[in-house]
Amino acid sequence: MKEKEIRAEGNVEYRFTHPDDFREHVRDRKGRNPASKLCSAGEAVETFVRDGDYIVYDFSSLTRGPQALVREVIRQRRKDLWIGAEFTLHESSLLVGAGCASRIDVGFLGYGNYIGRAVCAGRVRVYEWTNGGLALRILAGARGVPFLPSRDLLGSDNMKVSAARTIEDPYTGGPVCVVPALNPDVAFLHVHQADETGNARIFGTNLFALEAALASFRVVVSAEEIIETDEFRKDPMRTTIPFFLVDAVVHAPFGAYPGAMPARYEIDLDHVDRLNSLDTDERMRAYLEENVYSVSDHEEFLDRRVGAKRMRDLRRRATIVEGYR
Amino acid sequence: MKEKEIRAEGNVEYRFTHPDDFREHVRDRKGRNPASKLCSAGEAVETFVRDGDYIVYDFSSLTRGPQALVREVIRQRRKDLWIGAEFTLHESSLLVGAGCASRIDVGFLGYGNYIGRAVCAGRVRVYEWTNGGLALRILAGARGVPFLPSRDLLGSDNMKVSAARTIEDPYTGGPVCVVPALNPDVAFLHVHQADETGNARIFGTNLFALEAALASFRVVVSAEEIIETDEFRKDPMRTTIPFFLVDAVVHAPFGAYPGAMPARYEIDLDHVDRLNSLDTDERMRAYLEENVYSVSDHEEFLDRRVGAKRMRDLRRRATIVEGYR
Amino acid sequence: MPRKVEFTDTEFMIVQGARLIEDGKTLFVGWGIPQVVAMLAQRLYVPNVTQLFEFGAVGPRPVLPFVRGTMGGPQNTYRSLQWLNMNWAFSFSAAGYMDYGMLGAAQVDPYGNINSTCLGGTFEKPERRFAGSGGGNQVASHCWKTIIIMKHEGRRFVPKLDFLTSPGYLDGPGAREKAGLPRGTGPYRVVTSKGLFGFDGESRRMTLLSVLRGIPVREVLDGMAFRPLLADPVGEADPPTEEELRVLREEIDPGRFIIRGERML
Amino acid sequence: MPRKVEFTDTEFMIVQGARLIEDGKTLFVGWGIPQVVAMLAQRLYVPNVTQLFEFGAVGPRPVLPFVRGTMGGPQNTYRSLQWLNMNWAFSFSAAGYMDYGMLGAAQVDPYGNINSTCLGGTFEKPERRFAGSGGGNQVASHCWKTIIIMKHEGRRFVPKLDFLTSPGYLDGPGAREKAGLPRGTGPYRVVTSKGLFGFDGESRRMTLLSVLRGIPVREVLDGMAFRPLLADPVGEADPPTEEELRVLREEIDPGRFIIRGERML
Repeated sequence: MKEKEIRAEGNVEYRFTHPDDFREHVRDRKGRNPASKLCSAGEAVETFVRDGDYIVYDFSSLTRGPQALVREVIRQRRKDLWIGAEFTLHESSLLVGAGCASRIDVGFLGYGNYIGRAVCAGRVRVYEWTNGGLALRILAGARGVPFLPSRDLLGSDNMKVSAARTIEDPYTGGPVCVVPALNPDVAFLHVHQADETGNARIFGTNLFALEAALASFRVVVSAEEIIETDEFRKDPMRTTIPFFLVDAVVHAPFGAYPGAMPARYEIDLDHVDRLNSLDTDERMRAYLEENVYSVSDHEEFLDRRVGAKRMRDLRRRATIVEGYR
Repeated sequence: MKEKEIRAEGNVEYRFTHPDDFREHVRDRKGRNPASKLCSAGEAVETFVRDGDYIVYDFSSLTRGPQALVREVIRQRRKDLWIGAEFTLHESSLLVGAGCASRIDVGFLGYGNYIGRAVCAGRVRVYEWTNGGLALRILAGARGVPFLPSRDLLGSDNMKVSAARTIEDPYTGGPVCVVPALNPDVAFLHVHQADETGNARIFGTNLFALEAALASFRVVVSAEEIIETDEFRKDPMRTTIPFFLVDAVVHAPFGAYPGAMPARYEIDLDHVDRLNSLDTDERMRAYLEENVYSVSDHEEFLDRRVGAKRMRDLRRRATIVEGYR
Repeated sequence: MPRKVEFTDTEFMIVQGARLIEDGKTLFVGWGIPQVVAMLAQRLYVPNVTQLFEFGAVGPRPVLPFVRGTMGGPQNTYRSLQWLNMNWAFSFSAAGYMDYGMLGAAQVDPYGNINSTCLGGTFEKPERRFAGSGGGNQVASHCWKTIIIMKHEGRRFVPKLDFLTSPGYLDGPGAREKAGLPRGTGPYRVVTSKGLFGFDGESRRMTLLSVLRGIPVREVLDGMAFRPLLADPVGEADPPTEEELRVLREEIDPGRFIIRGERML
Repeated sequence: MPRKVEFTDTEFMIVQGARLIEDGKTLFVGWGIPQVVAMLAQRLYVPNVTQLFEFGAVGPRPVLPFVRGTMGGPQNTYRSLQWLNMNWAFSFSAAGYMDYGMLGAAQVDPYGNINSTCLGGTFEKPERRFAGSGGGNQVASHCWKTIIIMKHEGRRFVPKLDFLTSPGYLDGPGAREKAGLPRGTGPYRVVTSKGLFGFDGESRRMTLLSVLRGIPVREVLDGMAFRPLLADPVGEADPPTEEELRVLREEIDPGRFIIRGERML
């Protein structure tokens, strides 16, 4: 079984898994028993993230991103990661700057100068799938089909630097774009609430949370709150992800910091401005040393680098709660 | 523009709309202005349902089905309708028995003997897409693509009596099934709550409510309650359908009767048993005369054929409300 | 030594089905008898099974007693973990998350192919018309192990189906994969009111595994229009226990909508 | 007679964009300046426009003042009619429900093709790298009328793009349809800090429609590396009104994160 096939078309590499291979992984390795999957961020990354893995996440660096998990990946010095970068703002910079990531499927590759310069210097390879194309690839992976069609990408240069193809639609005879299914090795999802078995709730919009959970070999959920399973059964419309798609549950309050968690805490703009200003390797190293390597885990980071007072203030500034429940 | 193209492959007719033709209908005929679309069931059917139309609905005859709208279609004696019958239990019997429908895409064609006999007698043509195939066709219509692929139907006789086809997957080289997009003329959706402009909420599961609303030329929503638009803005996660997909809003309390409306009223099993017992044209005619033709509208039907006491009892029996809000 | 108890053929069929499911697995539940099987199994044997209904109820805990004729209603979708829709439900099965699927059938052939569409005549004008696939085709195509549950009646076991609604092993070994169906899937058991069948690992042909204790193998075979393979030896299935019957009759179906049938033993 | 007011090139650009949108229509809003344009338009001119963000916010009413750097946060998705996800958002546009799309660009060519990916060098090692398409390709592919909004700088108007990120009319009349893009779609206007462009109905080439009152046409053309067609006559665009500026400066962007720029007039 070739779980992690990397294919190439011309200069373009792309990750592809035959649906049958993914299905067999699901059959043999995903647990449908509602056991506790609670562990620390360190344990989750140790167990479920390997060198060379393809990683996706939801939502963005600024809103509900899995920042605690990304910092843990850097702390554990994973190598040669491939990022499916839908809204990658600072994660890409940090993961490339820390030497963890070598390939990025774009997406939206913002912002700050660091990542742009890394691309220009050839320190990271990029492929252009566009946001819609990546979301569609993950939907294909989630639906167990090898591809899905769309009517975009056509006519653009993205088709030359991705493995999207044009085929003849069997019903109209016209050209349609197809993209190959994507089954990431790892999906990181930071959520508002989860239970120990992995049932999870996101409040607000998402990119492709359920799609990514279905499509990924390993799913790590980090959650602001751990709640009882019974709460999910009382309100099934609020469930975003059912437990049997999930491999690990990490209780990570302030797990999206320095981004915002809607209705829980606001973005720390001072910290984000510092991230935006990381334009040299020297500054990058200093940032990583201070915020990642010099602290042993997320909790120590919160205690020593953020602090209760700032967390209190950020919580207080999250004044919009309507709809997030 | 061929809005309503009926294609044939061998003996198999199927409904197909080029995505460009559907898009132009949306551009020119769907209103994005949040004006009131409130009207009576009679007006909605008069304006939006035509002879020869292809109709889909959600959910089933027994749960949250658009029964008031179906009865109005019969009352207005539409002809030659084509039904996309995902969970058609009594609707098919009634629509065929009343001479309104001549073709059914199946789906699940239950139950009672009437509809089975009508098929055997050749009084209605049926095509077999399966539930998954029909849901996928509507998803394709909603996504603006001419087809979608899947890994079912393959090897079955459904492929001989539908226009599903096998193509070679461009990424694995293996066979996959494709089904053509379906853009129904009309979608009937009975919902818990709607505002006058068409924003709508369904509580509980659905078949393809949002897909059908996106994919259909004309969308008629009937609602147990009419609420203020502001309520939708306070809780955007609860919205099932946004207003600009909707053409008409009908305030129809007990609109799913004799089926159940989850958390509002229970199924009327006595009435359903009568529906199940309609096995001859004579009984069918008597049922239709009593429950459709002899009453001028849904409200008169409720007053004279159901009655406040029965409605009160059915409401009282809807004791499960958890999660439906 | 157990007392002899009276039960119906339907009760035995349901009980056999319920004994097949593993705990901590997922079960795609078809309309009708499979609903009752799932209830009995979860109540007695597999508390941590996760049921899935095709219209998007994930992990429901149906209210007992069973409410007839309303699979999608609040009673049957009670206390679900998640409420979604049909395209999501079939994504779960297509992506490999569903261990078991359970379906009824009007006809079944030696390769476990299912007809639930029509009998006799032509497809356009059959002699009898049934509900059709519903989501049965998807369940039989996608789930790892499909369980077919049906009364043991001669006209149901046929060498050739009048219509192939949901795929078994099609025309033999490798045929599913060749057709493009997911690898490693297929019919697992056929549960009837008289016995239990599996499928031979090589020939993929239906194989009689066991019969209800006290019923001669010959009687089971006489009720079939083709001859299945026979396990060596053909086992004996225990009749329903008193506890199984009590739960079925008192908790699940006191109205006897489902469990009525021919009396046995 | 209106008094002369001072404003920035960015303010003029935003105001021009806001004046283009029709009320009672849908608008697919890109990241950054388009967000502010949509806010101003909805506040002053088109109360019943329905905004759509690519991550699934349908009909949001963003909180004023504008909060920078967090399009997906509670402020910008406030009071949406519906919260969905990305695959649904692009279904709305693909199925034809989005009247207008509004996007920024690093480069644009005479056919309204957009580059927002990279400049110079090769794709693998460019001289400058931008964010890439994001959802821009989908917006430009699907929406009925795409509006491009960008500063009027010479290096941005080029005869040939370094990378074609989001499709305009590709290489001319009929090319979009031939490529398989939805019929009848394409770039509608290019809004800059000095003027407004459309596209010729036959040749599909960019056409200067109007310039900011007081700016010579020549100055606008000098800022471009290709020569657009000229409307006959080229019109004059009104500078921002006091009310437009007041709303922009006091209600929408008091922190001047977006509206700062070169001073004009």
